[in-house]
Amino acid sequence: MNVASGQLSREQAIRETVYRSCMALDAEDFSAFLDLCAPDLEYTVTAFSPEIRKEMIWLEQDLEGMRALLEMVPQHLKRLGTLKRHVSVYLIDDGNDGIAKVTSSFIVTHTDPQGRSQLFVAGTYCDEVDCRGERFLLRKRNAHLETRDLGIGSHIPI
Amino acid sequence: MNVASGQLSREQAIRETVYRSCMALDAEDFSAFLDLCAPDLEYTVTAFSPEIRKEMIWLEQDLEGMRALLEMVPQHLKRLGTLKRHVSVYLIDDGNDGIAKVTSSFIVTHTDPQGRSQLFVAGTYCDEVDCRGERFLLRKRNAHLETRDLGIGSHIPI
Amino acid sequence: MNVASGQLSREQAIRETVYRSCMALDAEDFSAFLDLCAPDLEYTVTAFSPEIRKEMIWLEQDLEGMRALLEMVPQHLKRLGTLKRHVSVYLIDDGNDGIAKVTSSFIVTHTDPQGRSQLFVAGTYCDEVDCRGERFLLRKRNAHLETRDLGIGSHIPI
Amino acid sequence: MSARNAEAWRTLPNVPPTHVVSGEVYTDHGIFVAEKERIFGRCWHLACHESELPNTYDFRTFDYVGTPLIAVRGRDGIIRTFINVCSHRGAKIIHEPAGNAERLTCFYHLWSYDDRGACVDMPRPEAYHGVGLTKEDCGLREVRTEAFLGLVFINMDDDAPDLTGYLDGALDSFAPVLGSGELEVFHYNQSILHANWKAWQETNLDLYHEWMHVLLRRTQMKAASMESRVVKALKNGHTAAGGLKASYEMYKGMAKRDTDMALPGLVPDDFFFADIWPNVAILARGTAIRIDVVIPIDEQTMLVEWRGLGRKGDTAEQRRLRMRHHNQYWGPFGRNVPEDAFASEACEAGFRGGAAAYQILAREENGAGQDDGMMRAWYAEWSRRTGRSAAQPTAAVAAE
Amino acid sequence: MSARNAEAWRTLPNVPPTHVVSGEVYTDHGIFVAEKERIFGRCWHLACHESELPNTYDFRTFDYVGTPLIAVRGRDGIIRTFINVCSHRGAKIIHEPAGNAERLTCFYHLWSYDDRGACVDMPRPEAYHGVGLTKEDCGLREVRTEAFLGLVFINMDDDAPDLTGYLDGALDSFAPVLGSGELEVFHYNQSILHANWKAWQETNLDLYHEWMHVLLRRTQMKAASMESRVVKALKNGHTAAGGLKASYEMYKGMAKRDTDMALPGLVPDDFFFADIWPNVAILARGTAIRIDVVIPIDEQTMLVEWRGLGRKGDTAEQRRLRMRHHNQYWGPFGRNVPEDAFASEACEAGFRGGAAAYQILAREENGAGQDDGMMRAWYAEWSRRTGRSAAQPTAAVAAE
Amino acid sequence: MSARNAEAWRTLPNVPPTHVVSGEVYTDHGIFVAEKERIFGRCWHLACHESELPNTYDFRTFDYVGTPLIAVRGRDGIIRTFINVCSHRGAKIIHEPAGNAERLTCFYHLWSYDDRGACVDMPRPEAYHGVGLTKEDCGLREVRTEAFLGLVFINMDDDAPDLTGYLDGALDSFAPVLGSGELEVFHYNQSILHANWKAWQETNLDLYHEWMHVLLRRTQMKAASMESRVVKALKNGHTAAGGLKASYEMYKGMAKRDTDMALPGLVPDDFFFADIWPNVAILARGTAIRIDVVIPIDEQTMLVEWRGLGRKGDTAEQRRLRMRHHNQYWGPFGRNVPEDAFASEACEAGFRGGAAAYQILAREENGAGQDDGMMRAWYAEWSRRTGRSAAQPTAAVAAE
Ligand code: FES
Ligand code: FES
Ligand code: FES
Ligand SMILES: [Fe+3]
Ligand SMILES: [Fe+3]
Ligand SMILES: [Fe+3]
Repeated sequence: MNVASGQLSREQAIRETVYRSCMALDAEDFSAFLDLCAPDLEYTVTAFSPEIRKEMIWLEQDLEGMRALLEMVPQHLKRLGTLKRHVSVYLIDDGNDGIAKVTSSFIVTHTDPQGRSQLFVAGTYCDEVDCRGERFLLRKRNAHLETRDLGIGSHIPI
Repeated sequence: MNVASGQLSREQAIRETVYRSCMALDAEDFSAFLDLCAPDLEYTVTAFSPEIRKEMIWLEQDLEGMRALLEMVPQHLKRLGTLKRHVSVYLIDDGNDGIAKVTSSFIVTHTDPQGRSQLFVAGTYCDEVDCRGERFLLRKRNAHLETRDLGIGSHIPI
Repeated sequence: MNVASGQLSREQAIRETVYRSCMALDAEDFSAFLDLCAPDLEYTVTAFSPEIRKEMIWLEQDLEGMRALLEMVPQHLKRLGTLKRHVSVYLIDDGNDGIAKVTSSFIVTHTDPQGRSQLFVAGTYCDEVDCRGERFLLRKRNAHLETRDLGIGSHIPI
Repeated sequence: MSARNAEAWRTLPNVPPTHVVSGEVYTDHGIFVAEKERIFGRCWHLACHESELPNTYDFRTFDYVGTPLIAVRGRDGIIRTFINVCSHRGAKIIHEPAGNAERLTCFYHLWSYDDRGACVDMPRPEAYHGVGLTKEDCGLREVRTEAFLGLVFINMDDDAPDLTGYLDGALDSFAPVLGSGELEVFHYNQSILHANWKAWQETNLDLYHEWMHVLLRRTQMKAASMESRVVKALKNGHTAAGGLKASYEMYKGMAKRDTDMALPGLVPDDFFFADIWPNVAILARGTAIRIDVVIPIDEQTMLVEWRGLGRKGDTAEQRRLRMRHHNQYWGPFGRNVPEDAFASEACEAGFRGGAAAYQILAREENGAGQDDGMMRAWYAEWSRRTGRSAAQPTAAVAAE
Repeated sequence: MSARNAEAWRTLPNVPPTHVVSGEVYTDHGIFVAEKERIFGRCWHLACHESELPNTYDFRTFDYVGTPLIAVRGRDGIIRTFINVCSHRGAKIIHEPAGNAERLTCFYHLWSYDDRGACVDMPRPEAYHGVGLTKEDCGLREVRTEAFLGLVFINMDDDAPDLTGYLDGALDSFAPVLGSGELEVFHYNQSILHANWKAWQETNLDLYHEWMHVLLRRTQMKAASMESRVVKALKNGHTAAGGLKASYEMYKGMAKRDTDMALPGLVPDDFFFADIWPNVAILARGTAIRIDVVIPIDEQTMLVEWRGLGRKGDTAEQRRLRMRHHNQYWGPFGRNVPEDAFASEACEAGFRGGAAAYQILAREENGAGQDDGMMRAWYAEWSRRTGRSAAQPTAAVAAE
Repeated sequence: MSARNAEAWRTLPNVPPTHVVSGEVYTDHGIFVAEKERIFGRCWHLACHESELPNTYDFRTFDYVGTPLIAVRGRDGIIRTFINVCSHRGAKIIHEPAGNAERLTCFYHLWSYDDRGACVDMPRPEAYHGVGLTKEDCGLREVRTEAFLGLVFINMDDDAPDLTGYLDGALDSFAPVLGSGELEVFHYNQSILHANWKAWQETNLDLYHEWMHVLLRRTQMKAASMESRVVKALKNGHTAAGGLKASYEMYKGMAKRDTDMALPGLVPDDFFFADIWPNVAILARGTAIRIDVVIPIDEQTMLVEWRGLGRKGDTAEQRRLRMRHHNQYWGPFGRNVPEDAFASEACEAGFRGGAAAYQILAREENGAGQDDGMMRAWYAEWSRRTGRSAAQPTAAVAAE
């Protein structure tokens, strides 16, 4: 057991940046989420349509856009129940420039108000974590969805 | 590749304590599970009811209670098939006191006797791992469930 | 934050070998998959039948067998849509012989051509990663399936 | 005779018709339709406990056999229930299980209803004036609501007899505890079970099935004599059982329950229960009360709601212990209720495809021990309500 | 009057029968069967946009009310549609949503069809000669296909009037943009929604529901006067609305749309739409067009397809911006369409179990503002096609 | 003629009515009900192989068209089958797929049955004496069970002719291998497939479909001449095919099978099969035997069970190789069976919504090559059993 207590490895700190961002969205704690984001955030949700054979960008926001969007969520009529992002960080490409490219696999489950859960979306996150500051920050996320039928959709980004 | 072969990082050892506890419950190998638990174990399963707007504790056991409960499982009429806890350790807060607080996301699948699997429960583990001894031990677990409709329920803790 | 930028821990490198192999199969990028395999690859898919109370080997291939099998996939009439292996590495037993035994939990989701996803298979990988060379390679995999009803089955190994 | 052939298997046993129930009551679609109309359309149904709506404008929503309902505590303190559906274009109005709202505002076009179900606002109402429609025409559908001992019941039938007459004393044994005003719901969960709804009621009415539960074999069967039990068939199909005791310490890992945890009017090792026809069971162990409500979804699927009631004034420590008392028997991870749920689904598996022809309710123990009298009483009321013999339910149907 | 009792709730309001629609149109199985036959078996259906089949031998497959279809662009450039089912043993032939194939070869026994639907090859055909069967007998079933303004329509009824007559000018307002030849589909998604298919059309026809959308309350309701709106009932049940405007910058996080992003013939803040009976809506905002097509699956389930159309010649940057314009309102993560989907499912929840008796379509604003005229026109055609009054649809059915 | 219009598509081809099967046989509910009663209620059904119950008191449970069954090897070594449902209150008794139990004890009230189906114990039985009920009245329902060549068949019809007469020599070609006493089941899996149950049988009866399998195109089509094949229609709807060969080494990654792996009475490159009406196929390749059993769930859903049989005395190495031989063709990750399953579901997709009107079974090759004779024979028996013409199955139904 070669790492002393009380220390977080850099790799784990990178992973936790990704995981915390998902936990914040799960909890709909948007200010916690925004607090984890770098000022130059680029957030996209994409999917490929085999019907029209084209890649689609279903959501694209920078930090200000994300802030505005999340601020308005409570005024919208949104999907009932809760979403839970179940993520596994796969690859960490920790570049010499202090930016780590992180690839993760995710499954999102939806639990309805009656407490019944089902698989909602499966996909892959391709993220960048900015490791240059005191705190590691989410700088870029592409959520690429396998699932394209989202039922009534979602006001909250995946 | 900076870590020598044959060594397990402290972080991974912490993770493995969580994972092994789940594998033991999956296998219904209760003695293996109990062997991973610290003497001061606190195990709770909780859920929030939006119907009565209250947090509920659905199961609460210390080590002796857990031992008694698991010992009696074979005499009960329990859910058929197998459960599989699919866990991803998210956060490791490795305190200076030798106690690591570990947060994990989990999905449990149920496979019926005919071999068909479905999502059973989604939730979050908030664990404490005692890292002070030769072996790391599970000292505290709160399994907080998103899913509240568990069908016929379960004699084995999640 | 005790690990310098730009370095990948040995443990993470082991994990990534497992994860990359799954991502390559997800993408049906078979040459990428084979490129991750050691020359002495042993790949098995197993399941236990409670009906006949026997362990079954549903697929068994060495590297050449796997190459031949994957090469022929495009000529077969295979399941539509995409599979996504959602994996969490649990245990890393990094032996002194340069072979790491890795245990992972997995859930595979299937997304049909209309973009609807569902749980396809749950199971456990017991892998061996050969860490002796420049690149870490998958040397052994046993995919043990909990799920035994695979619908129409799969031409691509899980 | 040992095993039976097809003909013998299908032949009703030579017992009184009151002592046998055909498998068709689980599976026949016509029976299910009749149950929805004649039973669930006319009987009082336990919607919730008043502690779920402690404050003015608190609401609870729930689905009752396909009808979305909402119970609201009005500014006068009275709980009223409405069909939770908008008068305008039929949308379900409120979607949260519980909350607080002075006005119920439909999300779709913002029509708004007050705590009496009156439509009090709509955007641009003048467009309806051409055809003479005003908000006065657009009130919600109110559903009869009456409370008894803190239990809030509803009835879809505007002409049904009132609740007190319907219950007719069936909850007398619960009056001290339920009527104490000191109780609140601390536990709620619900499950879809894959069985006909009556299978759940049977688990509650069938004393003989304590053989299934290792927990009851240890804590209950010897805690009091079989002879001291009292099984009663009451009016309107209701039933009750008493004279049972529990020795909790007989099951490893459980402990005797202390007197200071007892609920008002109860002693810790008491166990008694009542069944309110058609779909409610109330069980009292000394330190916690469980209430089951079952609703059919289709012939082979039901929704069961479980509530746990305890003392409002519990300290945090007491509440934690009370949850444990409740849940070690009755929670989703309890030792008992999951077995009952298993049994319900196992009976469904027997009846669904017609493999089982009937079930036998022929135990006679003079209203003590493990007498099947409660089940027979329940099915007698079922026969009266549906106009069908439970033994031969598709033979002929009596008019109402 | 405030709340209503059961009888008052079930009584149709005192408005013209054209102004009220019974809940039965959502739930009655006989009505659903009639809709499949009389509506979906006879009306023109928008299958795809011609840009989805840009090249010779490109194909698109889709399911139309249970029938697998395939549209193919032939070597003559003409798009034809066939039932995507093999003449031999009935297998669905092509399983990918889109692709390119000179011949459609059935995977099962390798029978092969050309771009005209002729069976041009089968292995070992001589085994059929004994009974006189040859590949000439084995062509695919061709389904009538006509294109208008780039929209490819099909009709299962070989005797239906032609497409131009059917549309009868309903798409006139779209002619400049759709007829420009400069458009292509850049967005496609589909969802199963748990509601009767008509609930989706209602969201598109109901101007009054802009109250639901905070986005429309901010960007649309004050962008132009209610009086300037024009709501039109056209021939054959089609409808159209115009005179709407959008002030995009009024919603935080959105921006005014620049003129250089406008599609041919449109200005950026334009908003108008047309509804092609029975199941298509086409909506034009200045910089993107949305097309909805809805198909029933059963009484309480539908499939909705959403397409987004933009300019073929977009730069990468323009395309990215256009996707954003489209998706911020209309994508699966948009602010509007998920609310419409929510509303559809909420109405279904009201009607499914019979809780809601009817919906009111009684707004009269002289064809402006938030007049319900489009919905009334849609149901008038529904009545004509099904031979049933929408207010009392199970009362009596007119012969065709 | 190339493509066809609606009328031509629906018109039956000009071939004998024996050579065409209407799509209605897949979709009509009345036909499904008739199949359950007239076919599955009366024919012998392969429940398991005797090696699945090697020891006294071994049991196997399974579901047969909605009826839970349990096969038990009694203390006399004989396998008997019972409805796995309790005589008391109808619960399914045993829930594990396989096990060993001297007595079958129902979990619910602990009634207990012996290996002959006699009820031998119940708690507190005296409570039934008042109405004269004793455990002697409460035996299980025994279902007729007969074994042939190690195959255990059951029949729900107490009056059906016996198994030997039913099979009438159809398994003669399998007698050496199945009758050797040296076989055991080493592979079992089951899947729900989304297709009518007959679609699975069709994949097994249709020789022409080897064109679908690249594996068969390589290893089978040229391994022996088409003329050397023998396709036989036997009594009672059974069929058999022989004269096929396999050149395994022709598929990359596979190898010639060695003689020492051959099962008793077989040579390694042999391939022949028999189909036992209505729902069993037995396929022998030299080193492994596959047995399929298909059971309908509803019109559009089936359960298929696949077994693999090998030599009991295999070394571990031989067993591993035998599993490979079996699974490379036939396992869930095999090259062949997943394609057959795909095909079944693709035909269902064609028939389900009525898109396909019929299928053509008109290949005549003098009982060799790729003759459709086996399918025609199968449907001839289907017509005889159901009293319906397969070509026009809803036209008129013959009495039994
Ligand atoms: S449906 Fe409720 S306001 Fe219109
Ligand atoms: S079903 Fe298409 S070729 Fe036979
Ligand atoms: S149901 Fe089997 S013992 Fe009662
Ligand atoms: Fe019980
Ligand atoms: Fe809208
Ligand atoms: Fe095949």
